[in-house]
Amino acid sequence: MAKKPHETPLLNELEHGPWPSFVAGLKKLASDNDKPYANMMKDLLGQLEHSYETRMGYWKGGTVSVFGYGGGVIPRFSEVAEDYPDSSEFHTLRVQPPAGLHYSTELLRNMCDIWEKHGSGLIALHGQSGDIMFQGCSSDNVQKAFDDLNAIGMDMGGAGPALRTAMSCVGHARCEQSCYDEVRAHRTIINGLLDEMHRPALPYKFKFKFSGCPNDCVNSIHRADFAVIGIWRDNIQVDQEKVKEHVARVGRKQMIDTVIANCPTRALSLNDDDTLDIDNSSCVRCMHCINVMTKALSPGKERGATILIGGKRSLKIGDQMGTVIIPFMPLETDEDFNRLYELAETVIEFFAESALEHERIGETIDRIGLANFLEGIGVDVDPNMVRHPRTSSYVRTDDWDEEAKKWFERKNAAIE
Amino acid sequence: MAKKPHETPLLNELEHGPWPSFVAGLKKLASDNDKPYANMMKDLLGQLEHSYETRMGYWKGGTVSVFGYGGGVIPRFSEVAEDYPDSSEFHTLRVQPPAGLHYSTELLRNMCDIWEKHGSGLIALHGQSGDIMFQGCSSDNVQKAFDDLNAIGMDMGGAGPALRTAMSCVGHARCEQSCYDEVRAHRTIINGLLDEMHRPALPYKFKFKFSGCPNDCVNSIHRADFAVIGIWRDNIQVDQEKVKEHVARVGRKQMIDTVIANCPTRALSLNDDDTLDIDNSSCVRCMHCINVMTKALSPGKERGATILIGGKRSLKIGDQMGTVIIPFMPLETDEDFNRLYELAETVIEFFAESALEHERIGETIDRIGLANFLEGIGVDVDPNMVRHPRTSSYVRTDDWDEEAKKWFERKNAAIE
Amino acid sequence: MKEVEKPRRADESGVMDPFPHMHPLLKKNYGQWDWHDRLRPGVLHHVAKSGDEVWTVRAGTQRQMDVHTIRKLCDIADEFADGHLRFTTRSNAEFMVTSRDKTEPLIERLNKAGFPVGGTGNSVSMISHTQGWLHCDIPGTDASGVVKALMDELHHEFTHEEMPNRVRITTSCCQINCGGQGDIAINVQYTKPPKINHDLVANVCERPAVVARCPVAAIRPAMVNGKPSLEIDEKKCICCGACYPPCPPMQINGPDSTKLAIWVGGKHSNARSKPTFHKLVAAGLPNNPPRWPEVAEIVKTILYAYKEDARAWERVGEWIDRIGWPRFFEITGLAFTRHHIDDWRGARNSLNASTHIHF
Amino acid sequence: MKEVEKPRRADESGVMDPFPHMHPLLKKNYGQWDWHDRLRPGVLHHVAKSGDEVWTVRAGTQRQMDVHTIRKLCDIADEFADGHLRFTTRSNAEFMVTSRDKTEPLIERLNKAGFPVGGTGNSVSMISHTQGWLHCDIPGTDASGVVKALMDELHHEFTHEEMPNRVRITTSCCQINCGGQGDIAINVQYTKPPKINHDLVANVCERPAVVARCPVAAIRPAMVNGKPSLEIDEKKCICCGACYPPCPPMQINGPDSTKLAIWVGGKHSNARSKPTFHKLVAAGLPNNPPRWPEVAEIVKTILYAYKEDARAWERVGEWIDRIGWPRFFEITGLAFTRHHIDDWRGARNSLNASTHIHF
Ligand code: SRM
Ligand code: SRM
Ligand code: SRM
Ligand code: SRM
Ligand code: SF4
Ligand code: SF4
Ligand code: SF4
Ligand code: SF4
Ligand code: SF4
Ligand code: SF4
Ligand code: SF4
Ligand code: SF4
Repeated sequence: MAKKPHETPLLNELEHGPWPSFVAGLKKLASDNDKPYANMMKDLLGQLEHSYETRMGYWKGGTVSVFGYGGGVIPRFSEVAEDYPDSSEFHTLRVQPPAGLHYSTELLRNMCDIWEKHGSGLIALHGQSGDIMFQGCSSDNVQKAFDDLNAIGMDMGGAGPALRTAMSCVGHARCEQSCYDEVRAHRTIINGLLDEMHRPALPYKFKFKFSGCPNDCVNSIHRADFAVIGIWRDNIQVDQEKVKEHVARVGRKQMIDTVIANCPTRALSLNDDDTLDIDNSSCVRCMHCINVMTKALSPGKERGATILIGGKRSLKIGDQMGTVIIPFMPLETDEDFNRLYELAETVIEFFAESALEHERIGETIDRIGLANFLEGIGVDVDPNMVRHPRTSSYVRTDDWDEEAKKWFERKNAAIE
Repeated sequence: MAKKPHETPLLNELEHGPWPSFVAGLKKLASDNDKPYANMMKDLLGQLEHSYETRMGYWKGGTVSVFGYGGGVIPRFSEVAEDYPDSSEFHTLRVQPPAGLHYSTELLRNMCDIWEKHGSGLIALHGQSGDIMFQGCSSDNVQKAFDDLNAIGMDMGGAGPALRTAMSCVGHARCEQSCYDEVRAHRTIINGLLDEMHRPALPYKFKFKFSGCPNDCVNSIHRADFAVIGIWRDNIQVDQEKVKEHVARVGRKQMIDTVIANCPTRALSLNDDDTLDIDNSSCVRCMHCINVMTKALSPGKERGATILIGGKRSLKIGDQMGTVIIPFMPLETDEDFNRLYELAETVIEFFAESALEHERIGETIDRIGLANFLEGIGVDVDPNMVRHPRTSSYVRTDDWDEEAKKWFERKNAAIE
Repeated sequence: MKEVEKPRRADESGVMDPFPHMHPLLKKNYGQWDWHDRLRPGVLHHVAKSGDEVWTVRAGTQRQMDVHTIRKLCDIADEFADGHLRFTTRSNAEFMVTSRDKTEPLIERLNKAGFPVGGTGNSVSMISHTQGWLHCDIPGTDASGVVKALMDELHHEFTHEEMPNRVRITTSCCQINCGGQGDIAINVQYTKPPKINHDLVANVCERPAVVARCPVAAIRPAMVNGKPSLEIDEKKCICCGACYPPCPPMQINGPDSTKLAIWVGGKHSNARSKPTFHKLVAAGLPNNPPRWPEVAEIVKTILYAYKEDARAWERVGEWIDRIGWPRFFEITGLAFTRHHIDDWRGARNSLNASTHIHF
Repeated sequence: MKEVEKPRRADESGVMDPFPHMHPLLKKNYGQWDWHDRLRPGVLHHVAKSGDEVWTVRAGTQRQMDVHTIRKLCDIADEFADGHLRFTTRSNAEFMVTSRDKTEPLIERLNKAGFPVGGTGNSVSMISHTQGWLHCDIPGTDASGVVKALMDELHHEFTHEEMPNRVRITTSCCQINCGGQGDIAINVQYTKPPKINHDLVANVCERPAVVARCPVAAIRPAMVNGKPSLEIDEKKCICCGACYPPCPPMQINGPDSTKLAIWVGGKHSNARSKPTFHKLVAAGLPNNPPRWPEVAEIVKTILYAYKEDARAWERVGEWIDRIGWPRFFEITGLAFTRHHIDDWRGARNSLNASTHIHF
């Protein structure tokens, strides 16, 4: 006889309403009495209801992994297993999706089949870091599930003090703003550094994120230790006829108020004939005018990426955004992608050697100062790395001339 | 026979050129052989030339004061008196000028006469804090000089850990932007607190500055511990006909680029008929549009001042600007000026009691936090005091509801 | 593992190649798109330089999906979208179709299957989702439930584009904040210092590591009842919860002391203004499952004030920058308190050092 | 005092009442002005609500004035301006005249007497002036000389209004910085830690006070040659000079190690952008009296780049914000170095946490 489901009056209130209900989904799984996961999901619902009643969580961590890998599984053991024995183990496998989160239904169906067999039937698409989270697996089944997933071409993602699963925006696949091939950058870096993901040995977590343009649809500045964001170096491409059409459609006042006055650096001016006067050397590539007039304007032709390092959330020293480390890196040729990879490798090596335990790279930079970090990774200083030069006179400058010489030498080398 | 002047080949190079020359002035004084100061000025020039040669200064401090006062004199004793004996004492008297730096030629001539008699004949108009600096006086003559100056109605300014001489802009006397009576505010506060100036007993210096509007022509936000800056609360006064004239004169594009696009909060929009559309609730009273169109626009009619506390320069913790403590204080009636005075008094009292030795009030605020400072002076929190509310979650909020209650009670009280 | 089998050696294949799974038209025009517009809420229209056109229909999901739901999405993709779909950074499903005519039937089908269509342009998209009581070991509240409860209330704003600009809401189920910054963020805020279960500390926690974690040095090693434990200086403690993950006996959660807070004005994009952090506006809200009505109330108040008052393209934070914080607190009816004034590192930068004042 | 006289008890009269000294027309229209414009460089024209008009002629002075010069100004004021004049915050003299016709003769007279007329509107006004070797006890350089040398070079820019907006230059003769923030600021920058004259410390310095002053805790009490003295950790020392005023044996000045630095973009007004601090652009400049040519060179380079490139109403800092720091360094030919990257408290706020990039 099938195990009796727990009463879940609180959760039931989330079963209805216009938004798709996870409770309905969980209950459906719990009622799949012909499936191996049915009882697990019954108790899972019971424990969750208990949390809703008592407003407390009841999971604790532990150690579970798959053969050859040190990370990728988030182990969960119930603290109230006596009451909910069938979900006493409810581990998650973090698995890397196809870059850009593209799926064939075949792939998705295969995933479902595997998880129906070895897991709970519950899959999160996707975690905030970009993993597929196969949620709810007994210790016994973790290896089996992974083996089957791996057999269809899927590999484990990151957890613990390690390289983490990365994310890239839809970009090149469907977006006209995209300034570099995100899939290539994403796969080049992560696959090259994969060992750091599978065998956690870094001081702490390290995340890459890839956005094709400054709209940053994967939130990389705030949420990636290493953000690769598409940008262009030459002029915005303009079709003045389409600009005029836009002005004709929305009206002059509206055009001025929503576009001209919104340019952060006053790089835009509306000519009396309703064409656009763009001062490209003042433009900071914020994307706004291009976003508003998708037909009339596009990013320039000389494209590449800006690299920012050090984004993270609040733990220990408060939220931090990434800081520009490379204002522009062309990303078109094989060599370009090699250079990107080498930079990633250098930064990871520096991080491995110089960060304190449980310190994110942004915290390291904060501790040692940006200039020392740059020296550590062998990158030259550039004014684009700062909002503005120092306002504090508290600095020792007796080697000023030597430092200045480096700049002039670089400038001269660039000219030659 | 008159004392022979020192050779001053380096200084002589500053005697010519289009800008008025202080060297020419010093030499003139040194050559006034019929005056008591001639020899002093000969040696002063000698010592200064010595500094120009060696690139080092040769004054040291000491203690000199006038009867009944603890401050106002900056004593200077020469470290190279053996070579320049007649300027071995070269003290400065800091004297408070008429508020707004208005002079009758009579007053100036009296000052010259006194200083010719007791001092060096050198007067600086004015010091960076706003004092008249009577520079170059022997210890013997300090009291005499002061007595004579005091007799014509002048009083000593501040020095040391004390209330300092204040400054106010020309404001009401000649400026249409002025939002309060600067002379009255200046004299009310300083004269009320005068004891703190004359008998230094504060933890450190304390400066007031008074600007009639946000153009801040006396640099008060950066350079005053207590800045009083004129502002208005209602709408900008507009003469639309004059706006149209302005647009006609400069052209639409120019008008948009220099005025509309320069408004920091996009409060301005140009109507199609060349009149101005001002969203006063978004306006932050920056003054820009009014500055550009002095005939068409003026500050509103409901006028008063914003108070900022804590500006100072770099010593110890780096430069600091003042922080808004009172967003708006009406300054029209006697009671209004009383309230301003009371606030000044409260802040000075808090400073006297709570600041560490040699700590400016801005440093105190930095040390204890703005919220505690406000509590200390009995001022309620207001969102205009911050650029934005906290971004850090590191705060203990178990008394949130009590704190919120204070706000609602205040709001209700304001309505009643 | 109980049964000892000969383990399979993993194929360390890394990030999966998306091209075999990508819609063929996207693959064909990869990197060659020209412009886009929006047909209606929930439908993007992209035109390639080749002239190819693709319509994308975006539908909301519950993220934490059972296999049946996923298969339902697959059925729809097979029927309308050539057997392909993708997911967005906000867990919405996107179906790409090659003819405009397919969009309406597809939308109908999705709606019938219970998937709201929307989340594009100036709408409120899916709320970012974390783990909560369902899975995490340190949660102060739930995630799936909070998201579901709120999205039920915001259904209209998801399916319509009536906001001044996109609205991106985030949640976090503990103060560690796996959810990101948000136009509006709903985060756990602890209100009490941890209560220490002294019996467990010695066994479970590496004490020096815990001491080192505290950002304000409020934790000291101490002997309690003859056992090595830890001690908290409650006056210093800022209730950040950083000591809890490495040392679960530092119980920071409590059914009544774990509260919710609302933050606004976080922004990731570089469009117009630089990226910003969100700012605290309300705290002390009860952690009230299953529908957290007090939270929903405030979120809606803020959202509708924004909807009514902001101008086209202004994000929530940009709107407030224009109208000023005083007016924000006025029109939302929220209280401004001493806790709104930052006192963490660099707090000075958040003070108003100007006479830029909003009346 | 040598001769002991019965001292006069001071009349503590405080701030002098300006009304008896104010030009009568200003007094009459006090608080009742309507608008103003500028007749020509150096001449303001204010119109009162009463219809009264006043023309103000502004003239440069050397600030450190001998009585003869002051009397010369008085003579001119008596002749043209009803016996009144005022001084500005920048030590310029202002003569108010009640008829436009008087302005030209007055200007002629001032010029003949050696006082340049200008400093109004979008000109370069007088440089803010401090004490230097003439009077201060801690100066690294002179003040009067630096100002004179520079104003000689900037005479044309004082007497003409050819800049995009007003330019306010400041100087400071030691790192304590009595001069303010400036569009361009010329400040002493120490490059070496203090050399301690150990023989004097015990007599002259209160050692704990000196230790407390150091912002980076680089000073320790120490016994040197059996006498109580101080010791500096040179690796920590940031050469701020804070220890020098309370303890002159901490010699921070040296004829070659005391250098000059140029800062740009400080702004006090709230017009358009909020007030800002100036930013370091060049350092290591020789302290080279009597004319400091290396400093003048860089100041002029910056000034002329601004003059040529900035738009109407842009202050120096606002201009650079628009064109970007890379271009600033490019067109001025100055070097950008690791020292330009702030590392003092709150430095993180000065880093570029966005993709707002200037190419
Ligand atoms: C699963 C996930 C939330 C979700 O439901 O989507 C998650 C869940 C946890 N996060 Fe997270 N984080 C997740 C994305 C994030 C993000 C967002 C991102 O990656 O863009 C952040 C903010 C960005 C960042 O990296 O700072 C994030 C910041 C944290 C932190 C704070 C790190 C910091 O330096 O501030 C911790 C605490 C820690 O590492 O000690 C943490 C820790 C955790 C732990 C491991 C809690 C713990 O210490 O046991 C959570 C495990 C929950 C579970 O039971 O599965 N998680 N975490 C996300 C990962 C899924 C995936 O792999 O795709
Ligand atoms: C005379 C004057 C410069 C001038 O030529 O104009 C001046 C001269 C001195 N200042 Fe100043 N300061 C003068 C205005 C300022 C200003 C500008 C202002 O008031 O607007 C500032 C910046 C604003 C501020 O208050 O922070 C200023 C910031 C300092 C500081 C740094 C204070 C700080 O907290 O950062 C010191 C050092 C100290 O107080 O220990 C200082 C100290 C000094 C001393 C007393 C040096 C010393 O410790 O012996 C100088 C005496 C020079 C002398 O021989 O006369 N002076 N000082 C100014 C006062 C004249 C007057 O009374 O009108
Ligand atoms: C599909 C998706 C990328 C992906 O790889 O999954 C995406 C797709 C597009 N984004 Fe985005 N953005 C996506 C997440 C984001 C995010 C991240 C997030 O939501 O957490 C951001 C940053 C939000 C922030 O600042 O906090 C983001 C900020 C933008 C912006 C900047 C808007 C602004 O004014 O600040 C644009 C520009 C625009 O709207 O024209 C943009 C524009 C676009 C365009 C128009 C790009 C294009 O030309 O195709 C795409 C359609 C947008 C639409 O919904 O109308 N996308 N976009 C993501 C959809 C999320 C969702 O389901 O709601
Ligand atoms: C006379 C004086 C006040 C005084 O009490 O002495 C004064 C007088 C006026 N100022 Fe000022 N300002 C005076 C020092 C300042 C200062 C302080 C300083 O120079 O150190 C500032 C702040 C500078 C800064 O931001 O660093 C200052 C920032 C302004 C501004 C804001 C300009 C801006 O765009 O940032 C205005 C508005 C304008 O120019 O229209 C202004 C406007 C004016 C007006 C037009 C006000 C009026 O309507 O009469 C006056 C004539 C200005 C002119 O020169 O064309 N005044 N003004 C000061 C003359 C100094 C000098 O001799 O050069
Ligand atoms: S980040 Fe830019 S390129 Fe990528 S999807 Fe968003 S708008 Fe397109
Ligand atoms: S991209 Fe942004 S900065 Fe550049 S011109 Fe357009 S609106 Fe201005
Ligand atoms: S601060 Fe304002 S009121 Fe005072 S002089 Fe300057 S512009 Fe006029
Ligand atoms: S005063 Fe400043 S903020 Fe107000 S409308 Fe004018 S330009 Fe805008
Ligand atoms: S926010 Fe906290 S509780 Fe929620 S998933 Fe992240 S670590 Fe766990
Ligand atoms: S909650 Fe945070 S502040 Fe309090 S003791 Fe723990 S780590 Fe320290
Ligand atoms: S800047 Fe320094 S040297 Fe110059 S007057 Fe001020 S304290 Fe003296
Ligand atoms: S110069 Fe500054 S940093 Fe160096 S020892 Fe003196 S006070 Fe300390």
